[in-house]
Amino acid sequence: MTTAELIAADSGTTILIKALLVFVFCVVLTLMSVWGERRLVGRMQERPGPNRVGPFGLIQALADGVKLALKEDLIPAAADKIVFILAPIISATTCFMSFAVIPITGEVSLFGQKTAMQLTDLPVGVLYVLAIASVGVYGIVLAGWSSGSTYPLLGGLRSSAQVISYEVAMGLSLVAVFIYAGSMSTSDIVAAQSTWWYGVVLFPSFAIYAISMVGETNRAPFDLAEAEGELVGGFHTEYSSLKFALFFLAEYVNIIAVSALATTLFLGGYHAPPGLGFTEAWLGGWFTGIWFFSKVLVFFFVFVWLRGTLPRLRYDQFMQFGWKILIPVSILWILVVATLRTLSLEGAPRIVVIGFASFVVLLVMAANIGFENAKKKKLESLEVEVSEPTFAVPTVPMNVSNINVSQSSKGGDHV
Amino acid sequence: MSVFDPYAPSRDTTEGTVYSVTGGDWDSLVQEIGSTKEERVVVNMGPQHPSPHGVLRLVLELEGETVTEARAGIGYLHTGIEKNMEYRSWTQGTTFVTRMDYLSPLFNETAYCLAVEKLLGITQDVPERASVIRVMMMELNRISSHMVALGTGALELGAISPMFFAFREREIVLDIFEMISGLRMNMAYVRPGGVQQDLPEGAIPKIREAVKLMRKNFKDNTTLLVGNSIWMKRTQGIGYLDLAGCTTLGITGPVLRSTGLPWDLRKMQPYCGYEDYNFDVITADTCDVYGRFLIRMNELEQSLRIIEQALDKLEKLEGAPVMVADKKIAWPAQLAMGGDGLGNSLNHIREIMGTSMESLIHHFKLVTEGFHVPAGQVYAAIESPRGELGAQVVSDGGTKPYRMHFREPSFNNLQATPAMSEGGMVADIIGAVASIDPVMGGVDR
Amino acid sequence: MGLEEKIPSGFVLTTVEKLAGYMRKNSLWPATFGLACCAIEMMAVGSAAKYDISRFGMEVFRASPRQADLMIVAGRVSNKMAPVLRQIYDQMAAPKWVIAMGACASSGGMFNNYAIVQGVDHVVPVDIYLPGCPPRPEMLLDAILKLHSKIYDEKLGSNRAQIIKEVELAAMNAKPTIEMKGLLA
Amino acid sequence: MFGAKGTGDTSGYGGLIRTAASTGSSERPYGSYFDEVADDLERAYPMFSEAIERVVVDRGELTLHVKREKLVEVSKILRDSLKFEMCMGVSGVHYPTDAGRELHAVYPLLSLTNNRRIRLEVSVPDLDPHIPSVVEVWAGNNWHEREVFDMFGIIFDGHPGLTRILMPDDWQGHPQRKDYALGGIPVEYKGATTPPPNERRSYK
Repeated sequence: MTTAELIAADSGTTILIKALLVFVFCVVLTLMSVWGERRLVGRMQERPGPNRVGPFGLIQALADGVKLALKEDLIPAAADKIVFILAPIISATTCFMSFAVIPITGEVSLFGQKTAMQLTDLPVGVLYVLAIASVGVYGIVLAGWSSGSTYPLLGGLRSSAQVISYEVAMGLSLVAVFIYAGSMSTSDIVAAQSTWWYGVVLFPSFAIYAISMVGETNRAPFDLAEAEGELVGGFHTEYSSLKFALFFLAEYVNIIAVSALATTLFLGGYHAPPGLGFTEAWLGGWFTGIWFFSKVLVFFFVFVWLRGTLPRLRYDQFMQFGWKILIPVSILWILVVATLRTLSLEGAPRIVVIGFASFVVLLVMAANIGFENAKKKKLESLEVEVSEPTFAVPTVPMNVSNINVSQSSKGGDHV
Repeated sequence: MSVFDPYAPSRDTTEGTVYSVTGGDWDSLVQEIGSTKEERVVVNMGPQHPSPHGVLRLVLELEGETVTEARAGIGYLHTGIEKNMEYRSWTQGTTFVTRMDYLSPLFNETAYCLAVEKLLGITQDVPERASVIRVMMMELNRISSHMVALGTGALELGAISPMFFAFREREIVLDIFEMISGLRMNMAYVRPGGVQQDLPEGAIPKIREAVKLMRKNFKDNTTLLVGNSIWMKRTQGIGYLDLAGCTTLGITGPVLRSTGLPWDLRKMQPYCGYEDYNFDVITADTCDVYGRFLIRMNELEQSLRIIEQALDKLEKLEGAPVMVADKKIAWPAQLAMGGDGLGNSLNHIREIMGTSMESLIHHFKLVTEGFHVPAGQVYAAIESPRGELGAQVVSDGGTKPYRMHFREPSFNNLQATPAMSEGGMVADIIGAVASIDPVMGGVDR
Repeated sequence: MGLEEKIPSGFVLTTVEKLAGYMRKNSLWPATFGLACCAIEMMAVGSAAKYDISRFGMEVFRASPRQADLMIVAGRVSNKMAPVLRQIYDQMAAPKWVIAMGACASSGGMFNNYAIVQGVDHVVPVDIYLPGCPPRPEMLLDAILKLHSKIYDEKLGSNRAQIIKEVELAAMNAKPTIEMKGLLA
Repeated sequence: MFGAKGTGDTSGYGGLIRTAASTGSSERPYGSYFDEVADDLERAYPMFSEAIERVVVDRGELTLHVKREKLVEVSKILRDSLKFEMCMGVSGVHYPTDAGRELHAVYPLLSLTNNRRIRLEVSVPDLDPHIPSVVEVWAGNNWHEREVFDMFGIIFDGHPGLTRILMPDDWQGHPQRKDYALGGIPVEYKGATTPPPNERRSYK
């Protein structure tokens, strides 16, 4: 029995319970992840991190949430009131919706009824997630536009451009998965990965997805829409109180959502890692949920790790990266995958498939070398044109022992 | 405004029209400006903004993300230190100057004291041990100052961790300052004629240990930033300012050295005995933010070299005086902790109270009135972490400065902001300003 | 600042007060308001592992005043900066608190001259005055902890109105400073 | 012994009588590289004796007192012929007792090529505080001149945008002149007041 059929048999109560569980799961995971992020970043910077509120500071995020809820709610005079209020609501609701199609466990029994922890199974589940994510971005864009001040406006503009370009890359990276799985339903894709994870088979797709999911969620090093150094708070500069809390919530739920999607599409979903398949029957199938969690948490850790390590990209560099690298590479990769898939489906001999694959690898290497050479040449030919100044520029008489650090190795006299 | 208006006159300059506004003529003025200019996005960064170091205000005119015009507004931290010093004695002056550029207090003090000593004509009489201590303290200070520059610079470009590693190093240096002077910042440790007090017992081995530790730790930030392709992309070719630009704008320090000119006053016009130390001037010829950060990173190592040589000298000069011999200038307090945990050395108090009336009078006069400084004016310049820090001092022969003026490197260097950032992106301004490393306390004084 | 203001006084209100106080004190987000020397010590509290303000959940230095609860005025406030300071204070959402960090912010310190505002309490109400020039990071932590206990004991709703009434009455009956002789009498 | 001669000021604050410091002109030879600088300038600028009022060598520093009309010309020569590429700003000094030349502007110059320093000084009367701007020669003097305008009220003619820089735009007066009080507010403490430092003595 496929998951879709399992879920179709759910009674009304089961659906309600599952919906509640998914919601609670999201909220709890968000609270924990806010705390977890601050603790993890703290450890990376050799400091303890929040540890006073509750055991190990566990309810730190809850305190933040309650405090925000108790704060005064400000609406700036220059703001467009309706849109200003609507924006955080759009952000916060849509981020939860994508969880409806994520398969969290395999077959489990819920109060004696056989089901799977997945709210619904759409035949176009992944497309649904992408669509919902795009709607969520409206929250950010509208927030920036309606605040009536320059920083949020710039943040909102950046965000809309960012999401448009990274959604393209993200969508393209998923095409390979669809081709291989032969389906757009999340549960079918998980089922298709029971032997090989797509993260291994379709590694380039996985890498592109992983990069664009960071861009999609506005996280470091792609946190341009917030960019504290330049735009203060970006789109949420003018937000306070509960409305800000909703954005805060949405950001973390989004991280969990894209991580969950990545787990589903590339890391075998709720399936145990290879060799540990026997654990899947434990606890009546609920153990598969633990595998799912652990994979999501690995992604979450990577998110935190990136934030602790990398500076922010500049806006134009970020767009260049998206349009000039991620998207062309995705398209090429889809061509390759489609060809390989067709070849193997048509029953071409194995040698042809391998030959084609190695031909592509060689081609990529050659292109890379050519590209590097071109870059070097470009660097060499790049002469800065300096107009002669009309006044005296000091000539350097100095016999000072100096080290020119931009010319790599050491010079000067170390007496 | 064609008709001359006595209340709001305007004149046209190369920077645009300058209006003098008094009272309630704002409305007419705004109307006039509004009717002539086309619509544009003007972003007002600061004076309270997370990035531009402290209370700097940047007014940016944007076209999309590109900055077409950038103007810096300063004065939000103007403290009137120069004026206030005219009402205090020469010794009290160090207490004020130390609070100017709060990231490099010892440089302010040394520049001021060198100028006062020049006025007094005792430059040659300052004991060698005092000069060596000054050099050591200044180089430690250079490390702590560069650390803040690197940490905040990285933070402004979006990398949070380097900040924490930088402050870890800074704490090591501040601990040494606290051990020597009793204060972490604003220590007023350098005084005209020498330094406030000698190193405490066991200071030298402790500093040696700290130097070793720092040498090991410096790698952390370098590896986090240099070689990180995002950081390189954000810094290379950004904030370009070549030698011609630097000289015409009077820019000194790491920004000047990033054009390849090895101009460092420690080498070119040595003071405090810098000619006796072996070290290299760090330059780069990239003229950009990357080069400036690289210079700062490498100057740390040179500072450690100087500190080690200073420590060797100090060991040889054990027990030597740290204040000029002239009792008319030397602050009479031989500072030491009394039995009550407060105050002055008991021996000193016993002497002035018990044995010598003249000592008491002398102490009283010197502490309340201060010493007289012969009339004249001098300019003393030193190489602070940000460039040439010059103290322009005028004396009228009295016990207080007649006029104090500081030529602050940050004040001057900040003028390069438009030249470095116009035509770039919004995010580049942050990097360019961070590479100048302005400290607003110094800019506004 | 909504429903909790409408609870009638009594057991429920005191419980809500305690809960709100606990949550507020444990999630006190400071606005970045560094001015001078003290700002560097404030940064040290946030950035040096030795002090680490994040233990109290306060590492979330908000760049936007709208999201901040606490303004640490760190350093001397000049006449030119005072209007900006007030504007930022006004932009903060209630409940909000202010720490005047250092001698200059508290009283003008050593700079009694034409440029400096003699104490930031001329511009905004101050909850904690922190002496020192600049105060050590430990002193700032201590001030913050004192503010925490103050926030924890803060009243809500009708209890708060009662206290405000009492304080105002006391202020009305108080002698002007010029008549308070104190030790000099 | 303690230098309190003449004024009889034993208040401990030395604040009774402030006289302007004025060192007389120096005679050749000036010593150090100063003779060479003076020679070079004379050679490059024939109107030397007209433009330079006085040459002062004091404490190892050379000061050229320049007439204000000639300041820009002299500056250009110094920059282009004598290689003083950098001007380290300008600082104002107010000598209220020096009648007819109350306001001084002091320009420290630095030559990177020759590693030399000299100083230019221009003095103007209080009633006509105009000095030609040297921003066209050394662009870096822009803010410095604005600061001197702000603090001393010296008007630099030809400056591209001479406005207040450190004080608020609507500030009255020029705070660092000697006739401007230190300011501040009297501090009140339980009935006793502490006046600002410059008003602490009754001899004012």
